[in-house]
Amino acid sequence: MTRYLLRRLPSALVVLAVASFGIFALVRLVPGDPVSTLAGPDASPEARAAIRADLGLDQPLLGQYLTWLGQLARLDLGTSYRIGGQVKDLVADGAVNTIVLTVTALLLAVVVALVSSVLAVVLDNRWVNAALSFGNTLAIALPTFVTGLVLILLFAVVLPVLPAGGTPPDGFIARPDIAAQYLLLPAVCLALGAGAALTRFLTEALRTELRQPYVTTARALGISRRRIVLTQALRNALPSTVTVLGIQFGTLLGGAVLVEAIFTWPGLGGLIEEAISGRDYPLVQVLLLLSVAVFVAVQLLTDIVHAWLDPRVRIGGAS
Amino acid sequence: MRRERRPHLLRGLALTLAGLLVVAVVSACSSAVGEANGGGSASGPSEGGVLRVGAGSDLIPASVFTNSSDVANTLVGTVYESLVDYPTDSLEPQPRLATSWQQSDDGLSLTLQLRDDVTFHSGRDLTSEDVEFSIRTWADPAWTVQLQRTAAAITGFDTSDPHAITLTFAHPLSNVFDLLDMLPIIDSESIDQLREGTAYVGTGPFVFESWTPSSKVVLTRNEDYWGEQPLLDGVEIDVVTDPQAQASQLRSGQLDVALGLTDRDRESFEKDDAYSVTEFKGAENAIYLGADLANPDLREVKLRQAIAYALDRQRIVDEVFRGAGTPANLPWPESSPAYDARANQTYAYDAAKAEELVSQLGDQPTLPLAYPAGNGNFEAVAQVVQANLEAVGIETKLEPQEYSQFIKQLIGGTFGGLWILEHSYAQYTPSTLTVSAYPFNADKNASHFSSPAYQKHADGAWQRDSGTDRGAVRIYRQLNQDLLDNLFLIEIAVTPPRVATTAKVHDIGLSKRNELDLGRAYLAD
Amino acid sequence: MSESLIDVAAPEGAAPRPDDEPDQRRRPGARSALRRGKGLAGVLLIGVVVALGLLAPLLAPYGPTEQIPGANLVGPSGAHWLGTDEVNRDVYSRTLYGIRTDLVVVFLAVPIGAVIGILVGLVSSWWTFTDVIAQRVFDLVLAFPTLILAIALTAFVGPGLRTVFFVIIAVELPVFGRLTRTSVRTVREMPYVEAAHVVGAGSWWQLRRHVLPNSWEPLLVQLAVSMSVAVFIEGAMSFLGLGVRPPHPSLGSLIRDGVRNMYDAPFFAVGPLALVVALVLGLLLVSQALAEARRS
Amino acid sequence: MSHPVLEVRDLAISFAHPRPAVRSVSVTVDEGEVVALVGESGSGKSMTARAVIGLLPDGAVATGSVRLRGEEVLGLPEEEILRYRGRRVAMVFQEPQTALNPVRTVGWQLAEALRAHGGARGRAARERAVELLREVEIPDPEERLDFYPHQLSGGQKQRVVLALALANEPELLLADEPTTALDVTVQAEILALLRRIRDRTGTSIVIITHNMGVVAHLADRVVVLRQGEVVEEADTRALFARPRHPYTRQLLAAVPRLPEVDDRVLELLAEPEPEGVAHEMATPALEYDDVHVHFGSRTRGRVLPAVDGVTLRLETGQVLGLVGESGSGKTTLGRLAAGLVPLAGGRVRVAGTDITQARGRRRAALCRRLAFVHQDPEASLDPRFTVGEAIREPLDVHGVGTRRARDQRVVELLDAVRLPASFARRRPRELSGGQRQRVALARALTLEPRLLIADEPTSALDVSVQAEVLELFADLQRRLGFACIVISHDLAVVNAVADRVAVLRAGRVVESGPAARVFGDPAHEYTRRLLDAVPVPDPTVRDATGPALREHIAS
Repeated sequence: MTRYLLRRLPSALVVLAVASFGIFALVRLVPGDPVSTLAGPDASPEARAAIRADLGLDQPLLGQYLTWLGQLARLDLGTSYRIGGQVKDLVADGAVNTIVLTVTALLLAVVVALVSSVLAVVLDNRWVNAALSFGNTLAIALPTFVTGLVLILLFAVVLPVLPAGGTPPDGFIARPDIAAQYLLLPAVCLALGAGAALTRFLTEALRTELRQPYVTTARALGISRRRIVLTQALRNALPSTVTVLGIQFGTLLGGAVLVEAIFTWPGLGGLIEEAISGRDYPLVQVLLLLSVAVFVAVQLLTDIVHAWLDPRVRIGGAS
Repeated sequence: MRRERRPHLLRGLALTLAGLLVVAVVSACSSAVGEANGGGSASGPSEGGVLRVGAGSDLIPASVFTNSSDVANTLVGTVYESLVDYPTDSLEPQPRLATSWQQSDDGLSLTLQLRDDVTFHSGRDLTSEDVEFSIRTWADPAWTVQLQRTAAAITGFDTSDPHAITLTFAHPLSNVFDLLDMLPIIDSESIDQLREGTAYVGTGPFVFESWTPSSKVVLTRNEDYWGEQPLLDGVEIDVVTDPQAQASQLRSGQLDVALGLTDRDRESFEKDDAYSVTEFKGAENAIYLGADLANPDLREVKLRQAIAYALDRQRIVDEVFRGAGTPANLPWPESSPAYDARANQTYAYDAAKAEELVSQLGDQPTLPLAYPAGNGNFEAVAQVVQANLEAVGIETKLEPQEYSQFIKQLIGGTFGGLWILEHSYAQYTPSTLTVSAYPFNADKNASHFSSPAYQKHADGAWQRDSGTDRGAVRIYRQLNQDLLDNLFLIEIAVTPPRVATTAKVHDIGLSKRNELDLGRAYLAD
Repeated sequence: MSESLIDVAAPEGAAPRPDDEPDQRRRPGARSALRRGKGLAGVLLIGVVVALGLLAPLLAPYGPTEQIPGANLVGPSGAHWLGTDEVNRDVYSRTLYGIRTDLVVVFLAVPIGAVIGILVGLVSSWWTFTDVIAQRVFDLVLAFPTLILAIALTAFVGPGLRTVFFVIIAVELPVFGRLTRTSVRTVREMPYVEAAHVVGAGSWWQLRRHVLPNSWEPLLVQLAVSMSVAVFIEGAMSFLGLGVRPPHPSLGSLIRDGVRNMYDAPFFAVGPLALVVALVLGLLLVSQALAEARRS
Repeated sequence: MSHPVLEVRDLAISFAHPRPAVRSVSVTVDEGEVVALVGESGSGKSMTARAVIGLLPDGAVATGSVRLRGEEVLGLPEEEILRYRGRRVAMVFQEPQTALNPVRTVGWQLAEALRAHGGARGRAARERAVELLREVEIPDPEERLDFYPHQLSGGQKQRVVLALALANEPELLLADEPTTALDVTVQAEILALLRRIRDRTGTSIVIITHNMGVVAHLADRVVVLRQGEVVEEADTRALFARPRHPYTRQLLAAVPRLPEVDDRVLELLAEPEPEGVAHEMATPALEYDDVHVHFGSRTRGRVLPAVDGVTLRLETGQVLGLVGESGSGKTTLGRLAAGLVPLAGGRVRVAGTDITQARGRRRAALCRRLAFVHQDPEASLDPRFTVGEAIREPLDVHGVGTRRARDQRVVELLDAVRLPASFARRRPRELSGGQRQRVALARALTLEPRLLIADEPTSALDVSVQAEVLELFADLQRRLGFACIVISHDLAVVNAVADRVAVLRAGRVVESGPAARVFGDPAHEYTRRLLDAVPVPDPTVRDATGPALREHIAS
C-alpha cells in the first residue's frame, strides 16, 4: 500500500513542477499587463513607472520566477496586485465557497446516482429503466447555463421562494437552514450533469457485476437479488465508481466556474476570471497552480481509495 | 485482526436522504427570501434597516480613489467627506468639512476654515494636518487619481491653525474646487491598512466594518457623526458583477439598490411600480468614438467628419440607452459652463453628407473598431456604429478586447483605428477634463493628436483663477472649436447615471462625484 | 462541461456464453445501430438541426447581421417569428445562421482535435519515450478545467471563433490521445495481434490490419460525445463573452443575448436553446447507441 | 413410501433465439446417490441442472416436471424458489476463480449463505463457518475466515465454494464441471473430497462433466445426454463395461488413454537409444540452452522466475510434449520459442538461429519457418477477418505469390483441415470451437513451417472434437513432417501425439524422455504422482487410486 503510494507521488510532483513553470510563462506571455489595469486610462507615465517598480515587474523574468518559487517554498503566496491583501486569504475565502458548492453538488449527485441506479437494477423494470435513462440523457444534454437560468427564472422570479444567487449573508454555519436555501439552486444546477453521468455509469457497472459468476453462486445459495445488489454487487462496483467520482469532481470544479457566474457565487471561478482579466499575476499563478494541484491530488486520492477498496491490491497474496 | 466492516451503504443512504428532508422542512419554516426582504418596514422617515446596494464592480485598494468602481464610489461617498461639495447642477462649491474659504486675488493661494467638531471614525479630531496629508497623498502618482496633476500643483501648506489651512499653488488653478470636491479627507494613521484594503477611516456618516473581496463591503451608522444622524443602521455593498444577476436579485428582494443594471432592465423596472428608477444630473458619462490618427486613412479629417455625420446618435440613445441620455458632439453636460447647444448639433445625423464625403475620398479600406468586451452597451453601440458606417460606405471590423488589453492599447495609443469608450469628468470645470482625462490630454493622447492651439487653450483654461467666469467661457468656446474641427474624439452621447431601487427605498442621492449619498436615505413601505 | 461529464465510458461486460457453440447472432455494427431506436432518434435530431443550418439562406427572411430600421426589440410576430434584438436584427434569421457557426465548431474543430489526438495516441502507444512525454502533457492540459483553460486562452488571443477552436482542440486532443492509447494497448494484447506478430507482421502491419480496425469503435463513440461537448464549450464560452465575435451569431451568443433580455424578451433564447439541446441530445443519443451496439 | 431426492420428468427447455435447448430429459436421484450427467457442450446437461435449482437464463422456458422429495419446484415464483435454493438444493460451478466474491472475506460469504436461510448469525455463524471449512478440509480454518478469495489457491477456492454449498446442509448437491478448471492433482483431491462428503453426510450428488475419467471415479450411475436427450442411462460399471448406445461408445473411444503397463514394456523394447539419434541429427529444430525467464518488473520489486534454467532440444520432425500443472512454466517455454516473451538468460535457437538476436529479414525468414497455435482459438482469430483472410494473412505479410495463388492456397489448407472451401467467407464467431481450432491450425500451416508450437491446442474442446483434432493434427504432422511442441496439462493428450515428453514443475524440467517411457515408467516421483492423479476412465481402478490420493493430501 505505502509502496504503491510512493510509486505514484513522484510523477505527481513532476506534473506540479512542470505546471508551475508553464503557468508562470503563460501568465507572462498573455498580452496586457497589470499596470495598465491598475493605473487606468488617465494615469501619468510616472504613476505607471511607480506601480511597475512597486510590483517588482521591473525585475528580469527568471528572477521573478525564482522569487515566486522561493515564496511558494515558504508557503507565502504573495499579495494580490489588484484586489489587495494576501493571496492566501483571497484564495481561502473563494475556496471555501467553491468547495461548499462543489461538495454539496457532489453529494447530491452521489445520492441521486446511488438511489436511481440501485432502484433501476433491483426493480429491473422496463418502464423504470426507460424513464431513468431518458431523464439521464436529458439531464446530460441540458447545458449548465440553460438549467441555471431556468432554475432562477422559476424559483427566484416567477415564484420567488429561493434566492436568485449570492452566498448566505451570515455564513454557512450560523444559519444552516438559510444557507441550505442559498445553496439549493446552484448545487442542483451543478449536480445535474454529474449526477446523471454517475447514475449512468453506476447502473451499467451494477448490471455488469450482476453478470459475474459470483452472483450466480450467491443466487444458487438462495440469497435474494435485492440483497445481492446491495451487499455484493454495489461493493464490487465501488472501486471503479470511485475513479469516475474523481473525474466527476474535476468536472464539477470546471462547471463551478460557470455556475458561480450564473448565481453570482463568490468562489474561485469569479476570482480567477477577475484575476486573469486584471492580470493579477500572483493571484492567477496561484489559482492556476491550485487547480492543477487539486486535479493531481484528486487523481492520487481516487487511486489510493480505489486500491484500498480492492483487497486484491490492498492485500497482496497468493494467485 | 481487523473485523470485516458491515455494509452501511443502505443506512448511510437513508441518513443522507433524511438530512435533505430536514433541511427542506427547516427551509419551509424560515425562508431566506423572506429574511432578505425583511428590511425596516415602518412607513414615513424611520430609523433602522440595512440598505443592500448591488455594485457591478469591486473596489481595488490600489485605486480606491480613482472613482473607477461602484463599490469604491459608494464606500468613499459614505465613509469619507470632502472639504467642499458641488451641488449637482452647478460649480458653486458648498461648505462641508470646510465652513468658509478665501481665495487670494492673484489666485495663487486659498485659505479654508475647517469645522472644529469633526472626528475620524477612529475617534481622533480632524485637523488641518489631515487635509495636508490627504492632498499630498493625492499628489502621489502611485494612487493614480485623475486630479493628481492638480494636487501636485499645490505646493504650499500652512497648517499652523489646526482648524484652518492655507494652500499655495504653483500657478492659478481654475479647477482647485474640483479637487477639493473630489478629495476625501483620509486618516493618516491608517494609511497602510487603507493600502491593504483592511481599514477605511473617514469622517463620514457611515463607518467601514469589513470588506470581503469580490463579495461585499459592510458599513454601519456612524453613531457620533457631526452632522445629522443617518437613518439607516447600516449599508451592505454586494458585489454582483453580472448585471443580469443584479436585476434578478433586485427582483427577488436581495438588493434594495442596483447600481450596475443594463439600461434595458432599468427600463423594465421603470415600468414597474414596485421599483423606482431615479435619474441624477451632475455626474454624467459621455460615450465616444475615438479615432487613431496614426492610421493614414483616419488622418484625413474628411473621413472623420464623414464618420461624425454617419452616426445615428438618436437611435443609439433611444435603442441602446433606452432614452437615457442626449446625443452629443461635445463632451459637456448641460450644467457645464462649456455647454453650447448649437455647437453640439454640428454633426447632426446626415448619411447623405457622409456618403458624399466618403465618395470624395474614394473607397476606404476596412477600419478596425475596438471596444471593451463583455459590456452589453459597448457591444450594442459598436454594432450600430458598424451598421451606420457601412451604410455610408465605410467598412469596419469589430474587435472586442479584454479590458486590460484595451486600456493598454488606449495608453499606448496602439488601436490603429477606431475605438469606443466612455469618459467622465465633463461635469466638472472643463479644464479638469482636458488636463486630467487621458483621451483629451493635450500633450499625449490615444489619438496621436497634437495641436499647439489645443495645447494652448487647454493650459489657458486650467492655469487661471476662475473656471467659470466670462473669460473662462471664451476659452471653452475655442476648445469646443478645436474638438469639433479635429474630431479626434467623436462624441456620441452624454448619459446621466440612473439608479434603480425598490419602492421602499427613499431619499438616496448621487453626488457630482457619482457617489451614492445615503446620509438621509431610509427604508419604508 | 468537459468530457467525463458525459463520457463515463460505461464498463464493458460481454454476457457469458453458456456453452461453446457457434454464435449465430450477427454482431450489430455501428451502421445498424443508427438505424433503430436511440440511434435513429439521434440521427434525426442532428439531421434536422444540420438541415436548418445549411438551408439558412433559403429559410431566413433577413440577413444574419441585417439591422431593420425601426424594428427594435419587437416581440414575435408574422414579420419576425422570434422578434428582433436590441440592434434591430431578426432573431429567427440570426438563429438559423447561428447554427452554422456551431456546425463548423462541431464538425471541424472536433475532428481536427480528434485526428491529432489519435495520431499522438498511436505514436505514444508504440514508443515508450514519446509516451512518457505525451502523458505528462495530457495530464497538464486535463488538469485545467475546460472553462478556466478557455478564459486563459481568451486572455491570449482575445475572444473569437478562433479561440473556441483552440480551446476545443486543446481539450479534445488529450482525450482522444488517451483513449487511442488505452484501446490500442488493449487490442495489442489480443492473441490475434500476437499471432500476426508471430507470423512476422511488423508494427505497421499489426497497427493497420488489426489494431486500428479493432479500436475505432470506442473512438467513434468518443467522437460523438466530444461533438456534444463542443456545443457545450461554444455555448459556455459565448455565454461568458469569450466566444464568436459580434455581429456574427452563434447559438451560444444568441443564448447570451436572450439572457440579457430574459425578463422583457424571453422569446429570444427559445430558438437557440431548443437547437442547442436538440444538437447535444442528438449527438448523445448517437454516442449511446454506438456504445450499446459495441457492448452487446 | 419415500420419494426420491430428485425426480426430473420429461424436462424440456427452449429459448427465444436458437441456443442449445433441452428436448426431453428424465433423471431420478436417490438418497445418497452420485449421478453423473455426461455429455458434450450443447447436450443440455448444465441447463438441466440449472432448471433444477431454478437458475435458468432469462428467456428460457421450461416444461415438464422437477420434483424434490415429490414437491414440484418447476415454475415456482422467485420468492418460493429462494426458500429451497441453497437450503435443499445447492450448486457448485466450474470456475472457482470467479465463483467467489473477490472483495468479501471467506467468512463473510459463509455468514451470508447461512443468513440467507435464517441460519446462525454473529459468533455462532463464525463457529459454523469454521466448522464448514474444516468439513471441506481447509487447513487452519479460523485464519482462513478472514482471507479474501485471491489469497487462496484454486483448489482451496473450490473447497470454499463447496463449503458455501454445504452451508445449509442441502439434500442434493449439483456439481457442474467442478474440477475441469483444476490441475489433475487438485482435481483428484476434490473428487475424493466429494466422495467423502457423500459418505459422511449422505448428500446426493449430481455431477455434470464431460470427463469420463471423473465419471468412472465418482459416479454410481451415469446418464448420457446428447442434444438435449437422454441416450443412455446405466450403472457406472455396467456402462463402462458394456456401453449400449453408439454415442456412448464413441464418447468412451474418444477418451485419450495413458499407456497400459503391458504395451509400455513393448514400447521400451522397441525404443531405440534416444540420445544417439539426437547426436547424429543435424541442427535441431529447436534448442533451449539453460533458459531463464522472469515475470514481474524490477520496479515493482517482485520478480519471480517463470522458467528457471531449462535445457531441451527438439529434433526436426519430432513432437515434443511439455506437460505440467499451472505455473509450471510450460506455456512460457512455448511462447519463448515464438519470441513472445523476453529472455532473461540463456539461448533459444530455432533451426540454429538465435531467436532473440534475429532482426529484420532474418526474423522474417525465421517467422516463416515457425508457427504458433494459441490455446483459445476464438481469441487468436481477428473477429473482423473472414476465415479466408485469417488463413491468408501470413501469405499477405510475406507477400507470397499472387492474389489468386493465395486464395487457392487457402482452399487447399481448409481442405487439409477438413473444412469446406465455403468456410473461407465465414467469420470466426460463426464457427464452433472445433472448427475454429481447425482454422487456427490451417493458418499455422499456411507457410509450411518447420516448427509448430501448439499451446493447449485442445483444452477448449469436447472429448470427441478433441479426438478428431488430435488425430488430424497427428496426421498432418506425419504428412508435412514439421517439428512440433505440444503444450498441455492433459497427460493423455500429450501421450497421444508426442514422441518425447518433458515434465515441468515450477519452471524446471523434472524429467524428459520418450513419451512411452516417461508415462509408462516414470523415473521422477512427481511424474508418478501426476500420473496417479489422472482419473482413469475405468471404474474398476477407482478403489486402487484411493489410497494414492490420501497420501497426496498429506504431502
